[in-house]
Amino acid sequence: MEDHFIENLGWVALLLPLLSAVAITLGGPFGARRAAAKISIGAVALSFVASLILFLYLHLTGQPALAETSFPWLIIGKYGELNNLQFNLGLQLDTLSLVMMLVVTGVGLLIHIYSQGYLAGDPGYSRYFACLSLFTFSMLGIVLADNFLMMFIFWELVGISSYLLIGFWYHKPAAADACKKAFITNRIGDFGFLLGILLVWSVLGSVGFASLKLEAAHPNHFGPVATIAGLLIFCGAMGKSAQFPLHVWLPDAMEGPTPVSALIHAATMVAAGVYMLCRVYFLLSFPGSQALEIIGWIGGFTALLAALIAVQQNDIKRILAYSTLSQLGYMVMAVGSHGPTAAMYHLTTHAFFKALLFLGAGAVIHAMHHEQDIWQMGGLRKKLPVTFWTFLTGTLALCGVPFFSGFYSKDSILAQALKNGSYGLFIIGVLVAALTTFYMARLALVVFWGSARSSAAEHPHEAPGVMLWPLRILAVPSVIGGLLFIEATFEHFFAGGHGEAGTITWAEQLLEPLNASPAAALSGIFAIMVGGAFAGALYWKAASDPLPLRLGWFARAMRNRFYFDELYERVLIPATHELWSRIAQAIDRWIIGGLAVRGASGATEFAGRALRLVQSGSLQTYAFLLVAGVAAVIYCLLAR
Amino acid sequence: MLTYLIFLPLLTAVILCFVPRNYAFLMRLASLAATGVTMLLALAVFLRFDSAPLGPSSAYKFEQQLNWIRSLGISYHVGVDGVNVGLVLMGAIVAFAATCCAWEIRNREKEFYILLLIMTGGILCAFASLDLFLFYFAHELALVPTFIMIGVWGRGVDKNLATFQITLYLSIGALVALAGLIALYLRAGAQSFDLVTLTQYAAVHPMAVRDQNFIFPLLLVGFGILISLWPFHTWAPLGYGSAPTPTAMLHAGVLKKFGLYGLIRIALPLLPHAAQAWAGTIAWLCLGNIVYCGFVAMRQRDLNWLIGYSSVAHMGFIFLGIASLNIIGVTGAVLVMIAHGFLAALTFGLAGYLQHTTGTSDMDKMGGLLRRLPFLGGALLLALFAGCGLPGFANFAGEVTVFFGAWKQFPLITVLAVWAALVIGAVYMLRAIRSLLHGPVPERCAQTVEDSWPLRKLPYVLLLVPLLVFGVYPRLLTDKIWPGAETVLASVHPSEQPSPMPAVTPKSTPIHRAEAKP
Amino acid sequence: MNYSLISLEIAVVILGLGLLLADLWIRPEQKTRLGYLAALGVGLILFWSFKFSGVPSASAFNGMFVLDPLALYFQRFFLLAAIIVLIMSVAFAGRIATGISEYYSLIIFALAGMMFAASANDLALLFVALELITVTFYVLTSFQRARLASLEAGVKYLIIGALSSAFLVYGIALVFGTTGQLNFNRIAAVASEFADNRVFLLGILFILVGLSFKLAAFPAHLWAPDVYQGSPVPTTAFLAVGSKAAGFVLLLRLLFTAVPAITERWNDLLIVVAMVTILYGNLCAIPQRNLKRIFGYSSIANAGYLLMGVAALSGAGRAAVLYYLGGYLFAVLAAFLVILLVMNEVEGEDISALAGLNQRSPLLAAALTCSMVSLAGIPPLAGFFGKFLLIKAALEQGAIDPLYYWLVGVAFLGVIISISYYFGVIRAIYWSKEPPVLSAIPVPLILRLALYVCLAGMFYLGLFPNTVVELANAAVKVLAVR
Amino acid sequence: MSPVGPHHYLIVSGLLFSLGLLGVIMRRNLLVIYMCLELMLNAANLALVALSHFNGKLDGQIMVFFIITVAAAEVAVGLALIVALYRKRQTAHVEDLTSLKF
Repeated sequence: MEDHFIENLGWVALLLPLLSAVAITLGGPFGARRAAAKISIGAVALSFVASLILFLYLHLTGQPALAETSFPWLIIGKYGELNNLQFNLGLQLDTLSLVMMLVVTGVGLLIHIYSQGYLAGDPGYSRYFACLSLFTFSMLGIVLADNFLMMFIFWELVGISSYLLIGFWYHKPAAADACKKAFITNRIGDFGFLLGILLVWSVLGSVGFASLKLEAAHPNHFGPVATIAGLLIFCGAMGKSAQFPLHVWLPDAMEGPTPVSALIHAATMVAAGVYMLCRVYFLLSFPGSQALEIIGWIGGFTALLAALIAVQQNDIKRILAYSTLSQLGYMVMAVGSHGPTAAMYHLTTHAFFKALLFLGAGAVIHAMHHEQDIWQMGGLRKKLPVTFWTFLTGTLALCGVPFFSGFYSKDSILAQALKNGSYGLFIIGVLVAALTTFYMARLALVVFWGSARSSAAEHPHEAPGVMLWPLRILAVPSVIGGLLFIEATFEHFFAGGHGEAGTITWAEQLLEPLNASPAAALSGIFAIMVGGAFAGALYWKAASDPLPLRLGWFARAMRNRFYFDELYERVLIPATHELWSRIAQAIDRWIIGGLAVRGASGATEFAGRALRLVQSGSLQTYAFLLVAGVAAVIYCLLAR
Repeated sequence: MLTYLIFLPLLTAVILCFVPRNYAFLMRLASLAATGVTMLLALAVFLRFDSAPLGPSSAYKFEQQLNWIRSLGISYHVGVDGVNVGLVLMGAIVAFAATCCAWEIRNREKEFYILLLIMTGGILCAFASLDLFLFYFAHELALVPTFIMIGVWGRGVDKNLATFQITLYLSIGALVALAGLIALYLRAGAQSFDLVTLTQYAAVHPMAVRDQNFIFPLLLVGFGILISLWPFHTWAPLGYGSAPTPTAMLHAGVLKKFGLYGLIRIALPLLPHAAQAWAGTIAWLCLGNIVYCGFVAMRQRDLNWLIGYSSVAHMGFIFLGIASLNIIGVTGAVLVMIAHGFLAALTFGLAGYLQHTTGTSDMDKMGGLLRRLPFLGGALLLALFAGCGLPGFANFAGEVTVFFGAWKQFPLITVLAVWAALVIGAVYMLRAIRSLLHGPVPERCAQTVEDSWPLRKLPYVLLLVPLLVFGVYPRLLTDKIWPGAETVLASVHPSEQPSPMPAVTPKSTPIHRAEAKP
Repeated sequence: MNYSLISLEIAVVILGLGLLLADLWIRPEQKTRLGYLAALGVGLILFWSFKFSGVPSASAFNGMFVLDPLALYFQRFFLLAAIIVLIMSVAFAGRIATGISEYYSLIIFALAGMMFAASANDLALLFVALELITVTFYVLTSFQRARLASLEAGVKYLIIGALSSAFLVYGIALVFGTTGQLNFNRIAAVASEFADNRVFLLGILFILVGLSFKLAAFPAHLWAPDVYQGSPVPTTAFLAVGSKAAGFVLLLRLLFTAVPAITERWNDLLIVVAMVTILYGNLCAIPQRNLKRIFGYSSIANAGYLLMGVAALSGAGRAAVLYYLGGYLFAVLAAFLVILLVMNEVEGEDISALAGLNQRSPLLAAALTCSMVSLAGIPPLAGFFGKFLLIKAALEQGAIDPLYYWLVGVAFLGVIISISYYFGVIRAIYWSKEPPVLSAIPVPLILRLALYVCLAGMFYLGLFPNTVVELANAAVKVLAVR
Repeated sequence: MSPVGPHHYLIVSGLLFSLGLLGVIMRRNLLVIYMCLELMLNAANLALVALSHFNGKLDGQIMVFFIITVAAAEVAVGLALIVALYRKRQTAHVEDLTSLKF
């Protein structure tokens, strides 16, 4: 009885948000529209509770994972025959997925609550919550999926809910363009992902994670294609987690409402790529596979690139967006250096503090009457105290200041890079840490210190309680996230349940980085100090950005995102799709439609018009032609 | 039961001939009633259909056979198996939805409804028929009203050209296919047009490979034209752009699948060697649909043309599934056929409504309609999502199945097809959403309001529901389809066939007067 | 000798003479009605003809005349055609200045010629029957003496007809000269001796040229459009249906009873002739705007299709010819009925005269549409099944001679082209610019009945072809036996 | 000098036939054309009579009677037609008969 309850609880947690989305959409006539927020919050809260119960159950019983519950979604052919295909929908309830679930529903719950204040009075209020619920559902689906296909299904659904939410204010052309860009960029990643799934399926004969794990134990099966399959699957993550070269959509996605940016484009959805990489880590780390190496470098490059760009952005949300990109690159880099634990660790803490930062930014924007340029702000420290303090907490956590959560997770990654011998990645990591501190300090200094640079900044109004409480709550894990044994939990999981968990104490945990890998920890702290010092020197009470004058073209390149968008829009897309579609259209119109189709019919008609000139009306022509015809027949038949 | 299903619309059409033209309302009502009851009957057939085989002699349910032209071995023979039961259901639902959408027809209603009903009957008969001649006959019966409807009730400046082109083009296709069917009849040597007899006869006396290789291209080209296989596709966007809404819905949704169904039902089991020999060619040609037409669709500025090209592009997936010649691919192909039937009908229905409301189909002239028309815009949004293969819609299930089926046979082609499905499809569908539904509301659309009559929404809901239901739980279809697909493919891969067919001499099929009850 | 064998023909001739006599006593204003009487008489003869079904084949006049299922099939065909043409003539009477009763009786005499042609089994009877048809048609075509077009059509028909008669006669002379026989069966008995005799072959060829004039097939096809256009409508209708069918029955008998071996040797000739005929008729019709002229070209094209069945050299092909003619009868007569009625209202034979027809008379519009659809070979009407049978017959031979595939290809091309111009007619009916005046066209009851008969025939043949197919199969058996 | 055989008759009749044919094609006057047609028919008659003689059968000669009769009928109708045309158009030239064309 209890087992059934627990088994089904996963489904309940998954389906509740879907129910909420459906109820809000279809229940319009029954008042569901007005109650949208309550339905949606209720659903996600119940999901959170269910996840919590599941997590505790798992933790207390000490099982590595709950028994899978799955049912066939599509069956073709008899089982065991050559051409058979079976896709299941099933839930994988293990530590990895449950922690992720807790993050998704927990952070999600707070952001739902926050949104209630942020979106109050918007005409699309109920639509917003329906989409948010749909997103939660899809995200939970990715987290819980026990096979590739189910993950792909929810992967796509996440894409579409993100599309809907970015384009929430669809009447704004910028938002409408941004959501389109986001979805298509994601689709490019999904293309690789699906191919990867096909490849894995054709080699290993299954798409279920559990059976793949068993199949992959035979190296000769998978060996030859391991690298390519790994990279194809990574394409999916590249899209969702906005890794170079598919990173361009994420900053534009900030056109959506700020809570959406917080939930989807900072805390959860973009982390799905990293989560997926960790989920299928056993395939990526297959002996002989080069995939992880490449993944690590792509992650590192993304982290560096995004951090550089963030230095010269002026839009508060864009800075945070590039910061997210950079941190995602960090996580991917961690996976690439054989450290899924570190990646998941950073993912978790990052979810807390980045959500906090975005919500804080949202509060600032709210206070500034939707002004997002940081150079129009200034001196908000006094006027928005709660926002300021919580934002500061988030900033410190993001920079990795010791004893904030970010310190531990970031250190974990750097240590992993060292341990793995990836010194190049380690150097990048340190550099990025310095840059992170630099741009975050720049942001905080310009926004909260100094003097007000616009009239809006002189009279801001603090957000309502419904928006501030989530900030306060999120601040807590941002600070203490490093002490929650998250790393140990994941380590335990990735070691296949063999490692020892929970043997260290709080105090050990507090100083763990310094003990475990002092080199990494010290270089991290050094990077923070350098970055902070530079930022302080440049931006303390600055009225305008001094950097462009000092760096010249390099600053311009950073401000213009190293011209990647321009490159894609002016060169890559025209050279691939635009050009080909023009060619295809021309061929279709002139060659197939014109030359072949109209040409054939025109030629026939011309033949008709020409031939009927024979019918001249002259009797003797007819007689002559008759005789000529007879003569021709006689010649053919008899004269030869 | 199938016979009722087929003849209900046809008989209603005949009766309507004798109703004076003033009673337009009565005609609309009668047509709605006829197609509605047909839909319910089809639903009953679908629900009562049980894919377990009845016995070795026949794989078909609800079978009925009556002599028609004895001297040629032609009979009225209908029946369903897993491959066509879903198609019959889809056809009936689309027919009802199309009849609902016919409210926009305001002149010569009598003729319109008569033609619509004939088309419906013909379509259902074509999909249920188990006789090559009946199959072709019924298809033509459904095709001819299309031409007339486009000609008389069509819209747009290109109407005359479109009517002319679609008539000639499709006639060519139909004739070539007819030649193929006749050649098949002659070469098979069974002296029968009956599919069951032919299949059983072919199991014992396989046709010479040379003959197969001669007949298969005829069928491929003939059916290919009907399905708008690249490069025979140019009629489709032009024709659909000019067709009245119900016609476009029925033709693009259902009738067009005739050729594909013909390939699966006739070409694969009866011409197995040729099917294997030609599979590679088909797979390459289907890229023309999937990739090339996708590219062309990206450049369309007219909604009808865009949908037309996207519909052509979707045909490619079905071809790919068929070309893979395995049970996964063929099942996927049938699934896409059904899904695309609903989808095409839905998109053309909505596009027709939009054009009716805004007076244009130029996407550049519209915008922000999601705000002005919440229901319609929402439905269009969902339809376009379904069109770019979003999970949750039946199209996704079908396309993914096709990819899985084709991957092992044609990896390179599948890669390109996946690219087209995921990226190119998304590009043009989202472009349409961006132009139509998103963005600011232009002057011209500022006054458009949605029709408040809830019944107007019925057809769209009716088409969306199966898309979603089959998308969420595709086993409702696939569990029925794959045993049928297995039978169809039995002769293509004889090694996988469990037991040889019993030897049957021609013309010895018993004539079932009573319906076989499942 | 059993005179009952030719009782049908005798009855027809008596009917014709009776009409001429009746003309003397009937008041001028009532003469128009004589047509109905004539139709009634022909109807009675048609009814009577069913007495002969099932009677075994028999011959009279020393084998010159045969009465077999083939002959009966065609005789009924001609009788039916004549009834409808007579009804048409009554409606057309207003356009004929004088001598309407002669017009009727000429139709009856032409009918008699066709009836004899159906039974002719001898070159002499073939000649006489053909000339009976041809000479009456000289008059029928030029009957509207006030119209120059009618006269011109008459003269053209006359000259080309006489020219092909000359070929026919000369051919007969050559055949007779070499074999010494006129009877088909007896020619068949000795034909193998002359298989390589060029004079004999030339004779056969000349006879075929003479027949091709009746068929409106290559090489003697050029007259058809002009004559169809110029003649009075009922004449055109009868020319299109009766005269062509008479040519075919003679062709079938000649080719398959008298010289089957040579026919087989010449199948390439037949195929090429069929191809040229199909292409010529269809291509020239594309830009055509004159309704009657379209039918002239369409008649050529249909002769080509029918020749396909002949060229197939099989029982199935010959049966297909018979079946196709049946469908052709209804379609063409229905079309001419409509054209006749429309032209009574609108001056001019241009296709634009049909504008708005569906509002002026839905029945006429529907009938003409059905006729076009049937002629284009689209289900569910008779024309489709006819073409189906013809193509099937030709494809069947494809394994022997690949030229048949080309023939089928050309036939398909022809069908496609023909759809385009038939379609043009339908387009003119339904969606051309509306004419300024839209008065309803009255359709007299009896014409309405005739239209219904034609429509029913088209649908019946299209939907339930079994009976007629079996009838045709039985009819052509006589050709194979001998 | 060899006796007159069937070939000679055939050659003469063939010449007559060709002569008539040429006349039909080349002469412009309807009446002349019509006379040429009669010439062609008579060529056939000549051949029939001669060959009938050489075959020793009467069938051909009977056929000639048929042909003469039919030709008479044809002439009757044809001349009437040409006269009617002449009345209408005041011409008997074929070039003038081209109102029906294309």
